[in-house]
Order: sequence, then structure tokens, then C-alpha cells
Amino acid sequence: MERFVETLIDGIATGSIYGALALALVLIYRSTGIVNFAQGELAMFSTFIAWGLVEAGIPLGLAILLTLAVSLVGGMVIERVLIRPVEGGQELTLVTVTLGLFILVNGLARWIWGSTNRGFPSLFPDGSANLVGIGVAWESLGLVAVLLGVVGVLWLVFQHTTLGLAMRAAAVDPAASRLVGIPVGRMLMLGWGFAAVCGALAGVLVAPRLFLDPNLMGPVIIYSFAAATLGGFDSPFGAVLGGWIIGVAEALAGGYVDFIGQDLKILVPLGVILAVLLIRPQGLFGSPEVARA
Amino acid sequence: MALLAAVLASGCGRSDSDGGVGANAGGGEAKAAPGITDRSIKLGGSYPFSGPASAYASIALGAQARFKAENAKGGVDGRKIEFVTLDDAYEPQRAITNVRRLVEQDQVFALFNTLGTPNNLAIWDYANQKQVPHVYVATGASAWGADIAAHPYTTGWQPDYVSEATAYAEYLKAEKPGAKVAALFQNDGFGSDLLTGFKKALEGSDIEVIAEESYEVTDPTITSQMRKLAASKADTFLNITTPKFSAQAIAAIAKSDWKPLHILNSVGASKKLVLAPVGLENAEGIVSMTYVKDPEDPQWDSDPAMQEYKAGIAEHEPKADPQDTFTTYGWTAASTMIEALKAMKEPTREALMESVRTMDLELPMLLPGVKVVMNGEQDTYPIQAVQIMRFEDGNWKLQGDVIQAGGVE
Amino acid sequence: MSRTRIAWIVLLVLAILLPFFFSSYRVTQFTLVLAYAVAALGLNLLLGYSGQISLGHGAFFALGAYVTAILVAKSGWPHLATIPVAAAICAAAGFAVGIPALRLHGLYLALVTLGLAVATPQLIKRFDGLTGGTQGLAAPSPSVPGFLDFLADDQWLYLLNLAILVPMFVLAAGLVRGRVGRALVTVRDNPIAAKTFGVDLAAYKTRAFAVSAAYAGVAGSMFTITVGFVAPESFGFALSFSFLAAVVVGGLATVAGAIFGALFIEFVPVYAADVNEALAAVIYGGVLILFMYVLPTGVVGLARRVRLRPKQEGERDAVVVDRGVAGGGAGERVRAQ
Amino acid sequence: MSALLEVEGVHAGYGPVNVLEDISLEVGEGQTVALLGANGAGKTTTLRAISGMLKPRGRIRIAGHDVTGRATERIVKLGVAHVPEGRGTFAPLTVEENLRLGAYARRNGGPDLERAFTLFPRLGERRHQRAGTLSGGEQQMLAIARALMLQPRLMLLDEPSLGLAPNLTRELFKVLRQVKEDEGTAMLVVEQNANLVLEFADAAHVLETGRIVLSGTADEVSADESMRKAYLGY
Repeated sequence: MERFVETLIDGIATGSIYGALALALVLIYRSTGIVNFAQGELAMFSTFIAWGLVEAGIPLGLAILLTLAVSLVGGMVIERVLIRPVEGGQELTLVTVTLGLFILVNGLARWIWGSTNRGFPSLFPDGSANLVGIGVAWESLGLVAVLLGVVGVLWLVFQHTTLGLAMRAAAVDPAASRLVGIPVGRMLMLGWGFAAVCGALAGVLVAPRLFLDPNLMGPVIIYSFAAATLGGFDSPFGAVLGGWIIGVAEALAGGYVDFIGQDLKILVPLGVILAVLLIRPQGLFGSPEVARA
Repeated sequence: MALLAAVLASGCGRSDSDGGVGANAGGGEAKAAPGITDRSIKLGGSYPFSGPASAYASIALGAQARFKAENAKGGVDGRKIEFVTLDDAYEPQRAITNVRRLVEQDQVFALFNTLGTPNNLAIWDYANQKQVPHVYVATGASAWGADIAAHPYTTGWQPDYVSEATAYAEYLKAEKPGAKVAALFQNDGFGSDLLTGFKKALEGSDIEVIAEESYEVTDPTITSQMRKLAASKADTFLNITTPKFSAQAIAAIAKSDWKPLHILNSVGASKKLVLAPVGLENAEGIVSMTYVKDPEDPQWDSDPAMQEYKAGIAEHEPKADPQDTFTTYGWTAASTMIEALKAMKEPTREALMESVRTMDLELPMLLPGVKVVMNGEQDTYPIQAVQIMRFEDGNWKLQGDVIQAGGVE
Repeated sequence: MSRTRIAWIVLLVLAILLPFFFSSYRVTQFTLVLAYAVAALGLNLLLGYSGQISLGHGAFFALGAYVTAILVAKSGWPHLATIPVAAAICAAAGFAVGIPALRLHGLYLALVTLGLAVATPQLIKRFDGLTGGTQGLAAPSPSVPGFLDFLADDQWLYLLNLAILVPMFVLAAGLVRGRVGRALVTVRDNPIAAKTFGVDLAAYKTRAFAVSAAYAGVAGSMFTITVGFVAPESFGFALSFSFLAAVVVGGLATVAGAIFGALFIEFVPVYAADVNEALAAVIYGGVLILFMYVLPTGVVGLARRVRLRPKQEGERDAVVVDRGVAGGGAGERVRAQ
Repeated sequence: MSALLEVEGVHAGYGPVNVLEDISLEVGEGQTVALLGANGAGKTTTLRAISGMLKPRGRIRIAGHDVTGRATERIVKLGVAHVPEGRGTFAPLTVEENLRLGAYARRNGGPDLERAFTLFPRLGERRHQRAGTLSGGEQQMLAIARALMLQPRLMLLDEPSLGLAPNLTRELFKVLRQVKEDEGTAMLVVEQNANLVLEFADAAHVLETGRIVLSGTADEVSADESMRKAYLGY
């Protein structure tokens, strides 16, 4: 039983890593309507910036805040410079640009910082808290708390502010948004900026556990896509919950089902997603697609 | 259509066909081979400069620096070495086109230190058909010994993974009889070679592997694997991982109650890349093996070979990190190549293979007692001696004597 | 003869002559281009014509590659004989994926198929008895037959692959121009109307998936014939992304675009590495992005726009393609027109 | 005092294709002007040029500001509400969210949802429903209600009666008339149903293949022989 609970906790801890980046994916999808394949690489790049600041002697907390600010600006600049020229074009053209951005940012990080492995300091204390007799690392608890906090903030912004409403509108229908006076370009820039901030946060939160190298997010983003898909792609809470479900399903499969084993455990979340989508094509919390005349 | 017929009638219409590699060199004449003149030798290598395996690119930099340093001293018998490297992103199909290009367009004299087990398996048939030396491949796979008759032009360099595994098994037999081992291994050729070799070397002893878990290079974490291994209550942990996962595994153990004897394979035993990021205090007591001098070990600070190495990197490839053990690897492999070139009796590919296959020498960057030895036609593993080391007080400390690991035959 | 047909014949003659004017390693690269072109064509049939997206075509490509490698290496089959088998097995697999794909749209379908691509290397390793697992499997390329002994190995492999590619392209061109193609385009652009005209949506979509997967499988066979060695490292999910890039770069809903796209994904990374090894990825990524600015509808899209300039169709075309891609799925961005 | 909207010699089109040729028209404060013409005559294009969705050549002035080539969202800030053909509501957003967006560019005051629900009681019943789930008629109501949220000085209405049942159409025009009378909102209306709009408009222009071929007061245009035959059907 204890091992079962431990496995469950492992799953949630790992799932939180997936959920963290999934939040950034959901954010950019909601605010710009695109699936950004480069989101993980941008997060990795931000994390390297934070690492560089810490190396330069700046305290971790301040370094992270500075990194979030830099990421906000960076995300906005990327939208303005790289994405705007193809904005409004074919969907797949945009997807391909984000693939190009993925390759470019990854290559740039390797060029600047090399491919070697680095340690990244944690915001949370070492050791674990004792929850009903089972030790849970502070780091995992911290990650879960931050994630839920971000979900709350996103919910407030998107559902209860005019800015959030305008961002959603700009993503859904840019032309109609302009007709109600929304500066769509600025909204898209903000969307990229906010998503970059969210990704940077994910990066600095998971780097202490995963270790920092240019491949930090490569493996994670696949699971984050899965988490976001499961959650419905436009629901922040869905993304986090999706991350947990996948993390737990994977941990249980890897830990208990010997036939599946560690090598094929990736098929488990895939199966879960497929099953969910076949019943609810819009994911657990996604809005159903509404046909337009 | 007339044009087509004309081209076909003339046989092979292209101007730059083959550069006399296959057909000509096949004759084994003593005349100079491609890629070598009185003033130059051209070597070719294929490395993952991009993509997820690009940490290994340091090997190319280390080797390049060593060749440049040699050229600065006048080269090999007056011949300057040019080392052409191409990016294969760790994809076998790109290694194939790279190697064809190196052989056919760049007309290299030999392929040196091409990296990666699948990539080398993809190219070795071609290299041997073309009779191009394909030497000192950068992989510890045991595959190179599998078919020497059909692949006489291919040789390994580093101790193969089976030799490494044997060294750990011998260490355990001596130090911890009756050990119960839990193993974590990367699910690829490297991981399975090491694990299989380890189990084979344990046969007949009272040590057994009671738990084993694999991971994929594409896995984000190994949390679940470590949990299962810890639950096995084994008293020894065999950690067969690449640097990032080595670090994750050490961190996982540091945070758990499980305190086994930790054996870490040499790929992951870099102080700079693995142990320092996790925190050196968490690495105390870890056992591994090596065959080259560790650039971070203070005992070599005044060693002339080490000083030459550090100065050479700083001068010739300043972008490379001398503390990176992959850089050391590339440098030392290149040193071996230089010795092989020096020992050639004549400037032909056959002479190079002969010199490679009859080599018996000590290299200054290898540990004292570790030699590069080849016993003729049936040997493809130049370095088979290793020494166990243990991490104590913030540094690797060599243990016992050099072990001659027989390797696979 | 129509001008297009003449153009195709000139292109074919040039393609046949090509190996006689390039060095062997270039010819090998072109041979890989042929394989990638068939895979990109298959994906384009799905993406461009039936409006379903797949990020998992690398999986079908791998399946085809392994079918050929296993039959050749373990059962001693002649290489060419394995191609129909690879096509059939991949078609069956594609059909099987196509059924759940009916319920999924746009983004969701993309991500589920991506999962397929990600799991591929692990599946190959798991069935190591058959696939050789992590050690890979050598299936030496077919040697030059006696009556063609004036050809070098690489020229022979190139021409062999070309001989496989040509009927695949002819078949595809016939498919998209014929009744099936028109039905597919209707399914893509206006599923509701298609239904009322009596087009069996589900049947067409699953068949499109099967055909597309079969193309990827044949491409995989061509890959094995060329490379003579298969290993899990060749079939990472990056491959599926490359195929997608090839389709977009070449131009959606075009048959000829597949060739341009395949040339792009094979040669641009190589040239990028020639310019600067350390910055190869940066250059490749940058070129891909720039390419999308300059030719957002791909190479063939540009050719079409130039031809249609005086007419209004250009506008219309772009709009139609736009809708086709997202397939009316959840990922669709509704744009006012 | 110049008119609220002045369009002078405007040419516009899509890419290389020119649709509008030398269009000039005016809409005064509080005035209602109808744009009539066959499909493809350029009515929708004219509205798009005015609201900045297309980049026209020529000159367009709104309330004295030259807005030629200005971005749509900045034109909206001048109090111009464009209800596009096909409605342009945000399908995944709720009725209430759509309405709140309508007030996005309003210069003063918050969104006055209650007024919208008084004008269109059906929308009040469905305020938390997604716009995409509304019927065609309700969506049209929503589009107009959303435009009114801006408290516009000028409304551009593109085929407001398209696809509506006759009774709904009548209801819609009743609301428009009420808005016009209560608030003095100027309107430029594109409509297929010429009878209906001419009853309600002050002036009208008839477009044919991108040119204005007939202009005058609503009565003059209704009286025109050719017009009657072509568009009014009597």
C-alpha cells in the first residue's frame, strides 16, 4: 500500500513537470490560436538565461524574476518579428514556422552554452514533508502549489478581465476582433509574451530535477502536448490535471505492469488519451467545437 | 532520348567517378593512396554536431585540437593532418552520406573515430568494401569483434562495454561477495552491451542481479525506475546511463533512504558534467572506472602530458572545455591515430591497417599501465585495460591495479 | 500533349540522367530524396487532399523499412518483392489508425499521431527478436544485376528507387484527378455537402489514411534498399516532423511539391552544416522560417500563383487550402473572409 | 459642417483584383443610407474599405479625421461599428462575453448589458450560452446588439436580414429604427431586401460592378424606373 501511494505521488510529481509546460502551451493556444512546437525550447532558453544570471552571482529569486521579464519581452519580440509575417496565413505555414523556431532555438542554445549538463538551484528546500506517514519532497509540493497558483491567475485573467477576454477573442477570430476595436497584433504579442513567461517558470521549476541542458524540454514537451490534449487544450486546469493523469498512469504502468515495462509505458498515456478523445473529442475540459455557418 | 542513350553507351558518364578508391586501391599496389601526399594526410569523421546527442561533439573538438597541435610541431613525418568532420545528427542515414562524401569527394585517407554504434554499423560495410580504414570508432560496442573477417578495416578504440562490465564484476567479486545488484540501463546498444557483459562476467559467482529497469533517452525522468530499484532492497546499484540520467539517478539516491554501493559507468562518471551538478557531497563513495587521466584530478596537475593537453586545447580549440571528459577522449584517440600514422611503413591504407593492428605502446594521456595493444588480425579492441576508481573527498581516487579485462573474443 | 505532361517527361529524363553527372555520395543523397519524396507524397495525399493531419508518418515509414529489412535479411526475399508486402501491411496499419482518426480533428489528431511516432523506436526495440532491436538490422542493398553491370552501385540504387517512385507518382496523380480525388477534396472542403452528395465520408477518410500510410511504407522500403541497414535511431519523431515540413515546403495538395519538399529536408541541413558546423541547426531553422515567409504556400503554390495572377482564383485557392488543413477540427482558426 | 462619413473617389479590391472604381458617398450625422446592388457589385467591399479591413486608394474621412488606410481597430475607436456579413460573432464565447467585447473600444462608461437585453430580450435569456449555439436569427441579433454596445456614431450593416425569417427581419428593423430615433446613430446599410431598407433609409446609392450608377433620396431611388425593375421587382 505504501508503495502504491509512493508511486502515486511520483506520478503526480512527474505529471506536474508535464503540466507546467502544458500550461504554456494552453496559454499560447488560447491567446493566439496556434500550437507552438517551439514552446519547450523557448522555456529551455529562458532557463539558461536564469542559470547565467545565477552564475553571475544574482540571487535565485531575483534571477528568476529578471528571467520572467526577459522572457515576456522575448516572447513579444518573437511574435512581432518572426510570427507576424505569416500571421493570417495557412495554419500549417505557422506550424512549420514554429518547427523552424524549435530547431533554431535549440541550435542557438547549443552554440551559446554547449550541450553539457548543468545543475540548477531549486527554489524549494531540500528534504521532504511528512504527509500521512509518507515523505513528499518539498520540491514536488512547491511545484504543485505554483502550478495551481498559475492556473488560478490564468483563470482570473482569462475569465474575469477585459484583457483576457480580448486575448481570447483575438485568438478565435482576428478579423471580428478588429471590428470591435481590439488591437489584434498587440494581443498576439502579449499572448506569446505571457506564454514565454509561463514556459520560463516551468523551466526554472523543473530544471533542478531534470538538470539543465539544451535537451531539457525535448522529452517533456511530448508529454506536455499529451497533457494539454487530454485536458482539452484550452483549459489551464485541464492541462495540469491532464499532466497528473498521464504521470500517474505512466508510473503505475511502469511500476506494476511488467508486460508493459518501462520501455513501452509511453503507450499508456497514449491509450488513455485515445480513449478519452474517442468519448469526448474536445478533451476533458475543452470547449466543444462549434460549427460556424 | 538520344542524349540518354549516349550517356548510357559511354558507360559511366560522370567525371568524378569514385576517385579511384574502390577499384584501384583494391589492387593493393604500393603507389600512394588517396588523401595522402608528402605534405598532407586527410582524415574524415562523422559526429553529432546537432541534435540530442550533440554533447559528443566535444570529442571532435578534442581530436581536432590534437591534430592541430601535431601540425604545429611539423606534422607526422612532415605531413600535416587535415581532419574533415561532418555533422550526422546521430542519424545512421546521414552518417552514410557523410562517409560516402568523405571517401569520394574529400578523398580522405582514412575514416577516424566516426561516432555512434548504429552509425558505425551503418557504414562499416561500405568502408570495408571500399577498403578504407575505418579505425578507432568512437563507440564501446562489442559488435566490432563480431565479424572481423568481413570487416578487416574496422577497429574500435576505447575499452568495449563488455570489458568495462567485466571490470565492475571483478571488483564486486573481490570487494563485495554475495552482492545483490539492481541495475538501471539505457535501452540501446550501449546499455544492453554493458548489462549483458556484466551478467556474463558474474556467471558462477554468488553475486546476482535481482532487479533491472530500463529507460529511454527520450524519457524526461527516471523517477519511476529508481523507485522500483530502491524497492528491490539491493545492496549494490549498477548505473548504466548517459550523463544527464547519471545525474538524475545520483540525485534520486541522495534523496532516498536507499544507500547501496553505487557503481557508475564511465560515460556518466565525469566530475564536471555529472557529479558537480548534483553536488559533490552526493557522489562520495561512487565507484567507476577509467583508462585516461582525469583532467580534474589534481594528481596530474604537474603531469607534462596533462599540461600539454590543457595548453593544446586552449591554443587550438578554445571553444572546447578541457575539463569535459569527452574532449580528453577525442584528444587521446587522436594521439593514438598520430602514433599509428607515424608507424606506417609506407603511405598506403594497407600499411596503416598493419600499423594499427600491430600497435603496442603507452600513451602519455592514458593511465600508467594502460596500453594500446593490438594482436594482429583477430583483434579489434586496442585498449582493454582499465582501472577502478572511487570518489573520495571530492575527487576520483584510483583503486588497486590496472585490470586487464579480456573483453569478448 | 499538354504542357504539363511535357514538363513531367523532361523532368523524368533529367531525373534518369542525374546519377551520371553527380558523384556517388550526391547520388546517394538523391536516392534518399526519392524515398522521402514518396513519403511526403503520401502525407500530402492525407493532409492536402483529405484534410487530416498526421504527425506519425515516421511510424509507417519505419514499419515499411523494417518489413523490407526483415524479409530480406531473415527470409532471403528479393528486395522488390517486399515492397507490395510493406505497402499492404502499412495500408492495414493506416486503416486501423484511420478508424479512431475519424473521431478526432485537427490538433487532437495531430497529437495522437505524434504519440505513434514517439513510440516507434521503443516498439522496434521491444520486438528485438524480429527487428534486431538496438543493434539494428543489416539488409544489404541489392547488387547491380549482370545485364546492367555498367552501372555503379549508387547509380543502380538510384535508378531502382526512381523506378519505384515513378509509378507511385503516376498513381497519385491519377488518384487526385479522378473521382476519388474529387471526392476527397469535397470531403476536405465541405464535409456536409459531401455527405448530401452521397459521399461516404468515413469510408473515404479511412481509405485516405490507408493509402497515405501505404505510400509511407513503400518509402520506408526504398529507404532500406538504399541504406541497407535499419536501426531505431533512424526513426525518431523528428522524421515525422521532417515529412510535415517537406509537405508544407513543397506545397499542400500538390503532387509535384513532394519532390521539392524532399530535396529541402535532405539538402538544407547538409548545406547548413557546410556553412558552419556549430551553427548548422540555427541556419536550418532560420532557412525553414525564411522559406515560409517567402513562399507561404510552398514551391508549387508559388508556381500556381504566378500562373493564376491575372485571375481571381489565387485568392480563392489560398482560402480553400486554409480551410482544408485544419479539417474543421478543434484546432481550426476561424478567419473571416 | 462636413458629413460624418465622407468617401471620395475610393478604389479598392483584393490583391491584384480591383472591385471598387471611384466610389464617392456621404453619410451625415444621424442619417441612414442604403447601398443597393446585385451580388458582387461591391457593396460589401465598400463597407470593408470604410472600416479599414481593406486598404483603399482615394480618401475616407470620418468625423473630419482622414482614416484612409488606418487600422480597423483605430477606426472603431472613432465610433464606427461594422456588423459584417455572416455576423462575425465569436462562436466559442458566451453571449455576454460577446457583448462585453462590443464595448471594448467605447470611450466612456462600462458595458451597458441591460440595455442590450431590453432591446433583444432573447439574448438576455441566453446570456451564458455560447454564441455558436444560437440560431441564425439570434446570432444576427447578437451581432447587432454587440455593435450597439459601442454606442456607435456610425453603424455599417452588411445584409442584416440575410437568412432571417420575415417576422424576425421585421423585428430587427424595428429595433434599428428605434436606435436611430433614440440615439441618432448614423447607418450605412447594405441590403438585398431593397423594399425594406428604402422604407427606412434617408438616401440610397445603387452599385453596379464597382461603380455608383444611381444616387438620391430613398424616394427618388424607389421611383427610378430601372431601379424598380431590377431590384424592387415591381
